[in-house]
Amino acid sequence: MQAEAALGRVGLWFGVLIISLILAATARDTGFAAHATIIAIVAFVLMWMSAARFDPMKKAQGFFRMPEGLSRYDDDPVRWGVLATMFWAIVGLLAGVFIASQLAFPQLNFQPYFNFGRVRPLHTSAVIFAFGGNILIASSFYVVQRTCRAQLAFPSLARFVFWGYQLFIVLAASGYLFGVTQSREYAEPEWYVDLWLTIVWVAYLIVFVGTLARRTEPHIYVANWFYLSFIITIAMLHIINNLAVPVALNGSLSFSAFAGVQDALTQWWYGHNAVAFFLTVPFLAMMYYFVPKQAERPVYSYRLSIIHFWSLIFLYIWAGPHHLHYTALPDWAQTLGMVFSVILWMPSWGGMINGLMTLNGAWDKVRADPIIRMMVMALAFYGMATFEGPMLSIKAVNSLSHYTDWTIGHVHSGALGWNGLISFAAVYFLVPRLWGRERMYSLRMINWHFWLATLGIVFYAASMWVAGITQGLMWREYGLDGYLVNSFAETVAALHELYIIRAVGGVMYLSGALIMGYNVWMTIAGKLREEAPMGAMPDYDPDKDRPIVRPATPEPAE
Amino acid sequence: MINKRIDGPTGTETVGHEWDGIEELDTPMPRWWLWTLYLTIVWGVVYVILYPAWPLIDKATEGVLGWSSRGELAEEMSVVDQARVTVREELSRIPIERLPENSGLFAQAVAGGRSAFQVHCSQCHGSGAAGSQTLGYPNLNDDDWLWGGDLKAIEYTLVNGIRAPGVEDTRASVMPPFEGAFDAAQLDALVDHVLSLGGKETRNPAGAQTFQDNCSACHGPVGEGNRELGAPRLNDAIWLYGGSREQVREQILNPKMGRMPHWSGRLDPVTIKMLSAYVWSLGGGEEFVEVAEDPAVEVDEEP
Amino acid sequence: MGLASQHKKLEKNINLLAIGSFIAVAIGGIVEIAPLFWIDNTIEEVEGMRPYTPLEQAGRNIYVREGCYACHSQMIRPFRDEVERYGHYSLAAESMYDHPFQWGSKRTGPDLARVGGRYSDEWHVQHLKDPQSVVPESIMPQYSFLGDTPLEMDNASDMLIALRRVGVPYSDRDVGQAMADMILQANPDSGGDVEDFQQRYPKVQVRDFDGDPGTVTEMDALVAYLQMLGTLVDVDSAAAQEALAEEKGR
Amino acid sequence: MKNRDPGRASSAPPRREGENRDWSVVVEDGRAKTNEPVSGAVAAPETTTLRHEPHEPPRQHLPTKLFEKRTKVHNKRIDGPFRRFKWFVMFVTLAIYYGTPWIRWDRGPYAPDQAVLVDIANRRFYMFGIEIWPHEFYYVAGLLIMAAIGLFLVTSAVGRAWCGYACPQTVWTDLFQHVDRFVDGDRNARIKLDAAPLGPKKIAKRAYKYTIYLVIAFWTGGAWIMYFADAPTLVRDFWAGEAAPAAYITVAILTLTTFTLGGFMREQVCIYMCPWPRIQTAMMDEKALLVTYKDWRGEPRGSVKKAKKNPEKFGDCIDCLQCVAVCPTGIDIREGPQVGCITCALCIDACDKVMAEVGRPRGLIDYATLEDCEKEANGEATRPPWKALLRPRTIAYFLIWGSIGLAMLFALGARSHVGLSVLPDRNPPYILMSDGSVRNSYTLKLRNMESRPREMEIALQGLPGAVMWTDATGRDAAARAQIKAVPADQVLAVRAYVIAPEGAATQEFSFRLISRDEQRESVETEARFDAPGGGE
Repeated sequence: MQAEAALGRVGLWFGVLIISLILAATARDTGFAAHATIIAIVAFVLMWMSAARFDPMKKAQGFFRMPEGLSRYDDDPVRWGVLATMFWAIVGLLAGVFIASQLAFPQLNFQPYFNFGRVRPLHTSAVIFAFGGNILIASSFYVVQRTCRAQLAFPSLARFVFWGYQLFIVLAASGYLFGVTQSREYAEPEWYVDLWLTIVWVAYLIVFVGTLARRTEPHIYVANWFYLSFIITIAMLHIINNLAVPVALNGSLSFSAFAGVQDALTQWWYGHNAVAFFLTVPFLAMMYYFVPKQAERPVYSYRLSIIHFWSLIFLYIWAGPHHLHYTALPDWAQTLGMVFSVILWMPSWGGMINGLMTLNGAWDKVRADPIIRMMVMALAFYGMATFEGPMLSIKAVNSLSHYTDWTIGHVHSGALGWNGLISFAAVYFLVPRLWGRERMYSLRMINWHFWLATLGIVFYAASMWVAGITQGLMWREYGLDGYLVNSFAETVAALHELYIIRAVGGVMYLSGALIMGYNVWMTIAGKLREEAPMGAMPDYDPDKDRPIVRPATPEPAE
Repeated sequence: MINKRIDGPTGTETVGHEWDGIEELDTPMPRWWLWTLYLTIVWGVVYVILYPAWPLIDKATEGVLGWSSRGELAEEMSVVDQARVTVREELSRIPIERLPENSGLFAQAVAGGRSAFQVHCSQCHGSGAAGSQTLGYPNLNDDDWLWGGDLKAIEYTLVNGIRAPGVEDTRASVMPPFEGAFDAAQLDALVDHVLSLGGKETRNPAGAQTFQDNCSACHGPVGEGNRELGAPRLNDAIWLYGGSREQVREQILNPKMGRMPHWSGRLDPVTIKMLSAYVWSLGGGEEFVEVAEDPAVEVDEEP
Repeated sequence: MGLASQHKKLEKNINLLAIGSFIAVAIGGIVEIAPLFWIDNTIEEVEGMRPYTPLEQAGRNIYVREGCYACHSQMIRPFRDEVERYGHYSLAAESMYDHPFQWGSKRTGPDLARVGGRYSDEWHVQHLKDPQSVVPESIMPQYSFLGDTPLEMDNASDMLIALRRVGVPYSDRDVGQAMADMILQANPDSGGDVEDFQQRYPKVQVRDFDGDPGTVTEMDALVAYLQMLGTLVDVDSAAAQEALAEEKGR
Repeated sequence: MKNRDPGRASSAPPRREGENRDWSVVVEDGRAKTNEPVSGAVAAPETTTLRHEPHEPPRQHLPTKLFEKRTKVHNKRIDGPFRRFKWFVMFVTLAIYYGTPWIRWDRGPYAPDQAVLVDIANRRFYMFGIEIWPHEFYYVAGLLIMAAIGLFLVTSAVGRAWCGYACPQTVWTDLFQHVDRFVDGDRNARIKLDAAPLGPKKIAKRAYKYTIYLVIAFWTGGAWIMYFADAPTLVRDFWAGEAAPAAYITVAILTLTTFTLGGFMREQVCIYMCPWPRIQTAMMDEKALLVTYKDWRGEPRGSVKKAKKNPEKFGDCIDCLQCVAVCPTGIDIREGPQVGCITCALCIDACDKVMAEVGRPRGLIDYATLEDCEKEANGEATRPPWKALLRPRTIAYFLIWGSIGLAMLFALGARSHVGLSVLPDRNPPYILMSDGSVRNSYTLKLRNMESRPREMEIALQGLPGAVMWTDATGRDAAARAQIKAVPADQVLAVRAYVIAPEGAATQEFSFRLISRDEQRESVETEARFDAPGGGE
């Protein structure tokens, strides 16, 4: 039986290998050929694994010192997810520093593969989908098990979700460098990569819903509402925005199903809700689990969470047209986009209030616990970004800010401040628990990370805000004679210093992440740095993770 | 019995569930939060009544204010145009040759001319007024003028056009086709001579004779051209239809003769003035010389 | 107990919760996007729009491939400064054959919606090869490899077929002639029927764009695309201006 | 499902059937546990993780109100060193805010004489001797970064001192609270008045109070716009109804926000809305000074009477609640650090006063670091609070802050007051002239950043044999250099035509701008000369 099954698997992978080799040979463009080759390599490795009974996973798990076997929860995919998060965070931030430097020093463009236009989507996708996506998948698997007191449903499907998602990232990222792109911001991967992601995403939905269905709690915890609506909505957005007709089945080029104005609104309906349902809703889910856990305090307000959850997801989806203010999109759609964006202000802040007020009674911890400190800072930036967002969506403001670096600064104060810091906090929370360590290797290093990140954001946000205003004002500057004062090239030259400051901020933020990488690595290696204690940060006690499986050595029955 | 579901530090009741050690308080929402939410909703309702907002069957609601982004621009531009009315009035009064004396007005005229040029002239002369050698549209940036390069001459050309059918005062000249007039050797020699005028070839005496007999009447003995007749200058570096042997020969045998529409009646005199100023300002404009004045060129007030 | 106890039903039932949140997120999109497909005034009625020639479309694909949209918008907003800097504001009709749209979201470089005809071909070629040589302040990357890369023309017909599937009205003749049209547009002396080509694609600019008539390069395609941008519709005609400004309910 | 504990499955009753069950005791993991819900906030953290059986516990009386009414703060008058410091800061900041636009600064006849002016119409920013142009807006980025790092510095040294003393929200709230006290009387009188039914007297008092609110709010809004135009002129125009609509709108909005935020929202802004408190809280560590109630000294609380009877049993806190009464945000500092505490230290004043009255040492509530508190609680020696200011972090911040500031000052001092930008014509890039020479056209922008007209010489550097002329001179005046008069504080756009003799190749050269005055400031800008044949 075993041999036959193995043989079947070998055959399956051999088939995939042959097909991808044929596709690589007949491909119409290099990007597609490269992708087919990547898949062929993956298939070959899998075939070899099946045939030789060689288990690189086991080796890798040994290398990363992952605890063996099933513990009380199925945490293996979470561990891989945390490692992937770390890896992609550094890759994505590095790409960001690189393109920021290109804008300050255009000599850093290396044509054709490392020109700004090709690396920029690599940066955005790497931080949003690779870094953000991995921490979301990992944390959702972690949180849903614990808040449902159930093990993951369909363990092998969960592993498929993780590895399939990594394949998606590799295909997407390499594709950009080869010029395989749909040019839809934050949805750049081409049709076949989109199809693959759809499969992975449906599997993710099945695992998540399956686990919810297995819960031994009568109520679904609020974090899981957020995760669930995130998975459902992203599926909807992804499928509709990526409807396209490929030119050929062996080529990467495709044309989107919609054109012009309809295409624009579909894209920004997607694009804005990538912010909403990828970078806000599920990160709020993380907040709803990790903040009360780390603070050991109850969530501030149950009824606020109900109101703000439903109003948030209902209102957010309308906000897309504010990316198209004063364009050829009909005025009525712009009005709707603006009005709903402004109404969104309070529902967004509901999450911030619920997060911060959860710390009532535990504010002293902020001084002593660098993880809580990171969470508080993340929530502060969330609050600022969700105030700035509605403000930028007001047409009068938008007419100045649109097309400028103000938008870039806004996005990054949200992304670096909110998404970045809350993810880092979650990783610091998770690593000792997942690897069964007493605490992180060094708490002082977390503190360093915190300060570097905060300072980096200050440099970034300040310079981009000023750059945006400078651009906006210079573009519309009229002289006394009633004619425009500045040529476009002059407005570019005016931003040079600000672009350098931005790059410096990016380097700071990246170096924080590198310190984190080292800290995580040493924690996994089982080391503890000897250092002056930071205060009352609780060490991790595995016994506090409530079992659903009886421990290996059962207590004597009474 | 006291209520045990009160959280110590905050004194607030908990909801009663617990997930992995997390409980929820049942704190009522902050009043200001809810009121601000209501306020934004009320504002939103008012806004969608005032402005176009809701899609219907064949159009969207128009909004009570009747506002549209394009209408707003049209209003703003009409205000700008209003402000420019005085400039136009001044322009209509000043004779064109005296325009450069008033530098402020001249700058306005050039700016207005630039935008008119993009609309009416760039189709042939190109948006940078560089023309096209292959199509025979002259470059307006250089200092070589077929019909004169001072402000008045430029304006005259604009008003009356070149070889414009049905226009009495249009600029007109004819170069006869010499197809069959010369044998091959003669033609070669002539081409040599013509090119030598601009220093491109060595002199060719035979060609010089042919030139003297057939061409110098219009183009002048040394090929200096004649603006009265619209005969181009041949002893310079600029060739309207190209300066290669082949192109010069082709032009002798089957001359191309460009046309330009007349703009009187299509454009108002002020716009024509502005266009003239713009073309003149491109760098090749010539000083107006009083002697060259031709009484027939009084066309300023023509509609 | 109102709200809280009602909500408990949703909290206990995963199907209700999932369906409820799906309905909540579906409404906004339906109200905003769907009407764009049926309200007629969404796309203005203008004359002159035509599908891209195969060469222009190929140039457009290069524009997309290189991620130009990351720095250049193609959407002039109805503001005085933009109209005076870039030309008449963009109309929805002008991107009706854009699969995908390229309106952009950031102007690290200037708007390109009406860049067609503004600069000479030579300028474009030089600028693409080495932007800083013509605009010293520029921070644009270099694209000299475009001039060395022959344009991939084999899939020209397939490209037009795919576009026809998503609604671009190419005729059978357009599709059949696609590759020949590409060569013809970049090299009018190559011996094709220029007049027929110009008839099928009005206002098309036929010439060698990159100063190298021998081969059709990616540079040819990209410059052909750039030189066409914004030149098709006569938006400045007074009648069009007035109608656009007075339209309500759009 | 094979992992499910069989023993547990049998002992636990089927779920979703809870009505008839006794929920008080539950057997889990083989142990009987109480099923009374426990809070995560109780003193013993281990109870947090003691899990109860999932169930719906009996609900008692959950409040049905949708939102929580704000409990109004009636802070009591207090005097003491911190209050006097607060008075001082309030006076200084308000004086700066209201007064600055009226300071004059002579810049000569071509520039405004207002010391601080944001001249949006002309896109200049004046601050005493400094004038910033739009292309120098990056100084503002520097200022923003300095402000942020300054906040880091202040926070790491003295905690939320910004919140307690200098934040506009605090200053105006304080001002409005003084108005409350002035109109309605001190704490008790106000509590009584609030509780009283709405009668003619209350209406009159309210109207009086709100009028004062409005006047302050209006004055605040009015002062703001003075920064954007010549103040005396603007005041005249404003009252004559001739000011720009934006001025009236701005004043209206600021009046409204000041009225609401200062008169009504007050501490709620700090607790819920403002990001600074959270950022500052996150920035503090065990070495930051903040207002602390020393519970090891104060607890257990007991009145003076009780303590007399039983001196051993009670701490220093006599539970007089003076610290709560004076608090402008209405918190009880004895509950420990909290986001509502803006560290204004009024409770220190109140407590010190009471301690003096009852004859106990001052400082039951005091500025202290967490570290020192722990030491003090353990009976170890502590340092005076000011020593907490000097530590590596504060010094590092100060150095970063100071060096950015110095760098900016240096840049401002050393910057050139002339500028030149060169924009070549792109279409066509060059013109062949009839004599075979080649012409390029450029738009030059000559920037004069002095408040007086200056004569400047613009000259060609490099490009042998070339000459230039401008749109104002004509080709006859072609030369290697041209002279232009640039108006005060303006940019002069000049079309320059550069002509190089036949055969000139494409090459780099530069324009040089020199001011023809005693400064002889000069600036050189690179440009490119295009010629037929191009060249890479």
